[in-house]
Amino acid sequence: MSADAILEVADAVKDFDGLRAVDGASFHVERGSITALIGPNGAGKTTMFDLLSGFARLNTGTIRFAGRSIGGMAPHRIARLGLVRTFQLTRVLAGMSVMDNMLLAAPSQPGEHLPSLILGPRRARAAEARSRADAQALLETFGLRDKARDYAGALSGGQRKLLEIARALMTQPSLVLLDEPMAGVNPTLGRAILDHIAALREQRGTTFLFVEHDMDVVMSRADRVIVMAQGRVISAGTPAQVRADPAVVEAYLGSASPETTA
Amino acid sequence: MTDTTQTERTEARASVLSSALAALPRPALLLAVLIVLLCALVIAFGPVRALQATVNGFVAGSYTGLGAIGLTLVLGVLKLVNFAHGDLLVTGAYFTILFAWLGLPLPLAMLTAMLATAALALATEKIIWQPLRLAKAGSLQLFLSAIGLGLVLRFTVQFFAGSQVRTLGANVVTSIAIGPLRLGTLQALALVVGISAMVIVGLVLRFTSIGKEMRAFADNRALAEVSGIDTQHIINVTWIASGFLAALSGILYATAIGSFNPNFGITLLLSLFAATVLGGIGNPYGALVGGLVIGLSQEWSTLLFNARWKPAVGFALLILMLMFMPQGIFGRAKRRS
Amino acid sequence: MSGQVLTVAGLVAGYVPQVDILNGVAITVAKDEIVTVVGPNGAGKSTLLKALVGLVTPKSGRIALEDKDIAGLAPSTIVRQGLGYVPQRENVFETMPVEENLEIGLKPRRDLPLRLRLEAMYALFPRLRERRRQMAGSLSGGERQMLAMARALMPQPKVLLLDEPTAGLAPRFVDLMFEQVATINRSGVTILMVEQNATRALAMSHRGYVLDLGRNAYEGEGPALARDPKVADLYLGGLHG
Amino acid sequence: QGAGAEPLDLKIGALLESTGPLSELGPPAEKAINLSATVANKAAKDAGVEAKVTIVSADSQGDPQAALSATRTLVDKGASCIMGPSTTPESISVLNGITMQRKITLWPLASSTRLRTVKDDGTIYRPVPADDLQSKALVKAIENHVGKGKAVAIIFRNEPYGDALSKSFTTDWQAEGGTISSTISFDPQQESFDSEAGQAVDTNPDAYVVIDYPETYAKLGAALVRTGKFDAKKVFVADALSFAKVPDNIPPEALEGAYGVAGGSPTGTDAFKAFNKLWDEAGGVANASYTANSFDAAILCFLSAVEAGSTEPGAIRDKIRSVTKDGAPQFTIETLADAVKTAATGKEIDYVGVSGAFRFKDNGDPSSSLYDVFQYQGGKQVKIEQVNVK
Amino acid sequence: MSIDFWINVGVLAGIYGIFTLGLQLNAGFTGLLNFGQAGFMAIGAYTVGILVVDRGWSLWLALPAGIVLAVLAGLFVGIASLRLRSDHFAIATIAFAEIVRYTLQNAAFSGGNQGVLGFDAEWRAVSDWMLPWLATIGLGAYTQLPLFIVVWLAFVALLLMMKGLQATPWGRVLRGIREDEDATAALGKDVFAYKLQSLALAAALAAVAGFFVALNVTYLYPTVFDPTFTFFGYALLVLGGFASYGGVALGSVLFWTLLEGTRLIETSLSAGQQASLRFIIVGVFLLLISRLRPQGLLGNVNEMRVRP
Ligand SMILES: Nc1ncnc2c1ncn2[C@@H]1O[C@H](COP(=O)(O)OP(=O)(O)OP(=O)(O)O)[C@@H](O)[C@H]1O
Ligand SMILES: Nc1ncnc2c1ncn2[C@@H]1O[C@H](COP(=O)(O)OP(=O)(O)OP(=O)(O)O)[C@@H](O)[C@H]1O
Ligand SMILES: [Mg+2]
Ligand SMILES: [Mg+2]
Repeated sequence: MSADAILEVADAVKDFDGLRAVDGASFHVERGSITALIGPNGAGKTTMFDLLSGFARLNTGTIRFAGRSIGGMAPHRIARLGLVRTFQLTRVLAGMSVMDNMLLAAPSQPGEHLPSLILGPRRARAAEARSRADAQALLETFGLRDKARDYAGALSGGQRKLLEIARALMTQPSLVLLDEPMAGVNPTLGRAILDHIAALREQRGTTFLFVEHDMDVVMSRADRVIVMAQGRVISAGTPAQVRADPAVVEAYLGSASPETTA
Repeated sequence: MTDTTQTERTEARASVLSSALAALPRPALLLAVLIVLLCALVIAFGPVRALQATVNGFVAGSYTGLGAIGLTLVLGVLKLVNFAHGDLLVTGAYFTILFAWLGLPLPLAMLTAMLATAALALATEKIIWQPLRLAKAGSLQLFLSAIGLGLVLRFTVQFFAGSQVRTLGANVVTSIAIGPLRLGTLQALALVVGISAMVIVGLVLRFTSIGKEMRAFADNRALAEVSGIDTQHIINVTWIASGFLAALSGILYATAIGSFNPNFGITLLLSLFAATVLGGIGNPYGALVGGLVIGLSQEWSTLLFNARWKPAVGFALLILMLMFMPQGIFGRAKRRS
Repeated sequence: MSGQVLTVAGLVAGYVPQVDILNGVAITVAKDEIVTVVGPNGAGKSTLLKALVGLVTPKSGRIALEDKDIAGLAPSTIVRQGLGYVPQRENVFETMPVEENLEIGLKPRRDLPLRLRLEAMYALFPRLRERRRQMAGSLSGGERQMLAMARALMPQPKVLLLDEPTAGLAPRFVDLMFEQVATINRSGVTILMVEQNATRALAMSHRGYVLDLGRNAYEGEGPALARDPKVADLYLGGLHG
Repeated sequence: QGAGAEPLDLKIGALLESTGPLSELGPPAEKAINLSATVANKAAKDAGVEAKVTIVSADSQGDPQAALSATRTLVDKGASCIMGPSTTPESISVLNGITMQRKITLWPLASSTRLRTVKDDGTIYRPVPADDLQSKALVKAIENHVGKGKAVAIIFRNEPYGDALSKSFTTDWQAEGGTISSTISFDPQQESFDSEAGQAVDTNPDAYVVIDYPETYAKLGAALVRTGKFDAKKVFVADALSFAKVPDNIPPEALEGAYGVAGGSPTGTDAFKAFNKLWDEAGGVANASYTANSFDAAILCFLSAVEAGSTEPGAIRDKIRSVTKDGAPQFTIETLADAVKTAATGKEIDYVGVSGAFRFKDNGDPSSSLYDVFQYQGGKQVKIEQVNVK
Repeated sequence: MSIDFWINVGVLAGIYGIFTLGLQLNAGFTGLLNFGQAGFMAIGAYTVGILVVDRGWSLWLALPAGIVLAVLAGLFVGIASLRLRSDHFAIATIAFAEIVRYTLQNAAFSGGNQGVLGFDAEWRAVSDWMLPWLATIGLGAYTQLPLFIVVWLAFVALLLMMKGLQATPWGRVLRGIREDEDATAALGKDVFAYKLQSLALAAALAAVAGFFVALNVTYLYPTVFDPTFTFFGYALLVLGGFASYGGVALGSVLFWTLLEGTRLIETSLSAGQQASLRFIIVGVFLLLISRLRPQGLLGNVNEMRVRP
């Protein structure tokens, strides 16, 4: 496989009582790329994210992230390695403020561990101040600045999605899995967020793998596109290559290929 | 590195085993385990002792299971940890005493008591639960109110009836002989009524329109509401059913056990909850099966240990079962994402 | 006012007493119209729909369904008067199989034959027929969205309120969904829909409203509104193509 | 000192298990103590002694912690003696927490020998015999009616009372050459006891010793009968199952023909009959075990106060042995007015209670070694013989 | 009524307060429905009793040992059952506490049905040392006052400690777990480790409460530690307010004032009826309070409303 792959999935299989949701999928994601994962509804994209992030166990197959095998690893350990996901059906921490949602995601806060909290309360406070500034900036980008003190449970559907993405970015991951980040997000704000993502990739080299059904976004923003259908990867390549792949048109794009919508 | 592959390997082994086990539905698995245990006990202690303990386990389990059906309904549909449920059982039994004292013949007194308890349960909805629901009270808040209601019910009964032991006067000493085994006549009745109640409630939930509406309500209230379900009606029906079942089991308990005082509900409550949770909240089959499992494990344990350890063994088994069946007997795993 | 199926005037509503989310929203939907509401996240679009269906109680203002005042009625009552609603989130009964979800959907109309309605829905979304015994909670995002839509369509409502019906749908289903909306509309169902896929939604709508900060910001004929450069820039992510 | 100086206004505290796991004990104990006040007040009036008894009561909830609070309210209400509670844990916490400091006599119905290991400063008086005496009486009764060296099954309620008594019985019985075929203890909170009953009858013992409260024996007894292999005539019950008439919640088959022992040799005495008559006339709850003991304890407190001419707890405590004086003129419930008259003059008396004569040892335990062996015949307690244990 | 009586109420309020701090940490801030708190308390108290009486340890050495054992029990229970669903966890912990109680009642090492007695001499010495000192300010007559003082000093100190801890990033992780443990795990937090810490800390608090229970009743007996203790704990937790440590203090004082204060109601009813009436009144009060303030006295009503 490509030497520069941050993520490599080989022959992943996942069954749910008799139903094969992921059926021997293999693909890789290049470091520093923005890669789209597309496919019809029920293709197994979210299930694939579950496998990558440790929320579901592979039946067979392997997953390597940054050179390490992460199949069967607990979600928090995978997250600590720098692979962070968002959820398609948003999961904000409803009874906490938006700001606390963000601060919780801050990486390496020494105050989260009792011994270092007791030994070095100063360091915890310093880290807290830094995270707060970061969080503030992210919330600004995501149009949630005014909501920082509100309970996350009082956010609108789209705002939840935004918080979810912002929170994932807050962890300073090396690979982010975004599950339909634009669904339900206002297009104007969506563009700003996509710009932010592109900038992060430039500045920090963050890799993005995102599931998205909006073909305009996929075609204009992704470096590579991976197409899943019925649990398998049926095509992968540049947006142009994929769009031209008859299998993809047949299985997924149908009449909705971007040419006809634009 | 090595430790990752290590985990993967154990992972793989575990998944072979668990997928083999998962191929069997959990209730069948449970049944298989119980039968194996029974066989072991028959070999170790002889058929008579082992089977008699099994019969006793069924009886104990039916008391618990029957009591738990009403509880599981309220817990499942209304998400309310009804700490007062045991006291509804008590109320049912004492209503019977009251109506018999007022001159009704015993069977009629029992029926009236069940209706009265159902009405009382409905009244608690109007007076207590409805306002709390409107205030969006959380489940622990409801729990506090249930504790309060339980106190009010139990001690109102005690206020009027006293705390001395009462009896409904049924003959509790007759028994049916099945070969060398003995089963109390009234205990047999409890068993039959318990199983019938479970089946009826189960069928109603599964197939009738009101049953489906109840499950829909349990799943998502707002969505049920916008699907045109008269949610208040569902709530009322749930309370009526729960009150009726509570009284039924309270009366049966009082009759078959023969003597009781206003404490019997609160003493029973822990096992009712245990059965409810073990069987899977909201599932009437689960309540009865949960009760039977607890009953069997306790009675079987008397073959092995002094009977004073019976409750402890029951609880220990409960923990073990929960560890091995984290979804409960009839529960289902939820999608995590 | 006659001819208006849905009239909202001066609607003020919110979730907690201190904060109003809607500050005097006014919209009308005429019979057989498709009306789309767009706006930034948190503008109050979902809240508006919730107020219409009775899940949020209005503090003041008028909501009329065919001249009958429905403000303050219980959701189940409103729904039985012919309003269908697809929520944005938590829109299926997760612990029930697909088919039972649909069955529950038929509650407001006991006069319709279940079999026929189920068949109609399965014809509309064949994917659901495949999954009819599956628990709705384990469906994929898109399957879920189809089920939510189908559930609301079961009782053949007079007016259908859709909160982001195409979110999470694959392009082919987005098309299908919009086609369905048009078809349903042609069969005599009035439609009020909230969409972030705004350009396309407005393109197929008779009229549209832009909601911002709980107030009407713009309104107009659907396609024209989508072409309005100010609206497009502020709310629709700029003009495409 | 004594007579006539000032009218006595004696408050007797009743620490009752009105609620909680033992709440079936509350109503009979309450009635017994109330009866004692009625009887005492009438006697004082008949004797022309200005003394009045009022009962103040509080709910111990069967719980050591609540018993402390309850006792404090009794103290605040001016109680000079405290009747009850029924269990050892409650007694210990009340004793250490309150009564010892205030020198208020505590009259617990708990029979555990554990109470003896507490330093009580002379404030504990037990109106019931401790377990070690009773177990010897049970041994004698079984030897007399079943025979020596036989196999006995012990069934006891898993509580301090049952636990301690079963242990001392086991020791005593085995010391006499008997065997124990099985020892079954059961948790009172369970709903059915069929397995326990089955185990007891399975060993086919020559006799059963049942140490239980009526509330649980109603269930256990039914289960024993249901086994079809049970013979109530082999049963020997301890004092908690001693009542003049078998309560109607206990199936008759479970006790008919059963034997039992009662300390102080009360059954069959005139006082015993008079008390039972009084009880029935008063209406209300049925008679139960230990009611006579509670009644007597309250009368003793009253007589001591009359003797002391004071309601001061310490003064009362000092007079308890003067109203149970061996050799002094004897009085019973029927001659209580005379007892009051005599006590008011400061003379020593010997009150022979409904539950028998009282001889208190230094540790406040009764030293009486006389026991009645009774049998339930036609649902009634019938005295068969008297045994003397050492 | 007398000061003695109210001192006793205060002692109980303090003890239950300490006990409930642990429940608040678990249920209110971690989302763990720990219903086995009474079991941890029993382990703490019995460890002390047994070490002092049977092994001749000094009380002051036995106290930390009691805490250590309770914490170990907390870790054990946690490892066995923290992976269970919340309702199953609740039942499993109750079961654990009942197993502890039945073991203490039936085993020989714990004195069984006869309990443990005579472990409090060293405490009495302290108490007797404090009394003359209290007498100088005119409070020497109240023998329970030293216990009251010590209990409340401990309670306030622990309450402040818990409040302080909760305000840290550590406390925030716990709240994250309470809201959604999967989402928190997805952010890289070791949910299991945090739950274990929460449970172990609660067990330690339970042990401290257990010490004071033991000193108050001067006797260790299994039924003192029955599940009712935990239910009362939850009752006063909710009364005071979910997710509020201040609420625990307020709730405990209110609850015990209510429960014990009702003893003072005088009627001409029989003792049995009077006792029943008392609990009817308590029950009605609980119903009224939760109706009038469903979020509890110091609970946050907005936080309650956003919960699904
Ligand atoms: N726990 C489960 N039990 C049964 N079936 C499941 C479960 N989880 C997922 N599935 C099924 O697996 C298939 C793949 O689901 P998945 O959510 O991965 O699809 P997806 O590609 O993300 O689709 P979408 O674009 O609609 O979100 C679906 O058909 C779904 O119904
Ligand atoms: N349950 C709630 N409690 C309190 N405030 C809420 C609640 N739900 C939504 N809000 C607030 O009301 C405002 C409007 O929310 P609404 O859901 O109507 O927005 P929306 O226009 O549908 O946005 P989106 O496009 O993101 O779905 C938002 O600011 C949100 O924070
Ligand atoms: Mg998906
Ligand atoms: Mg919305």
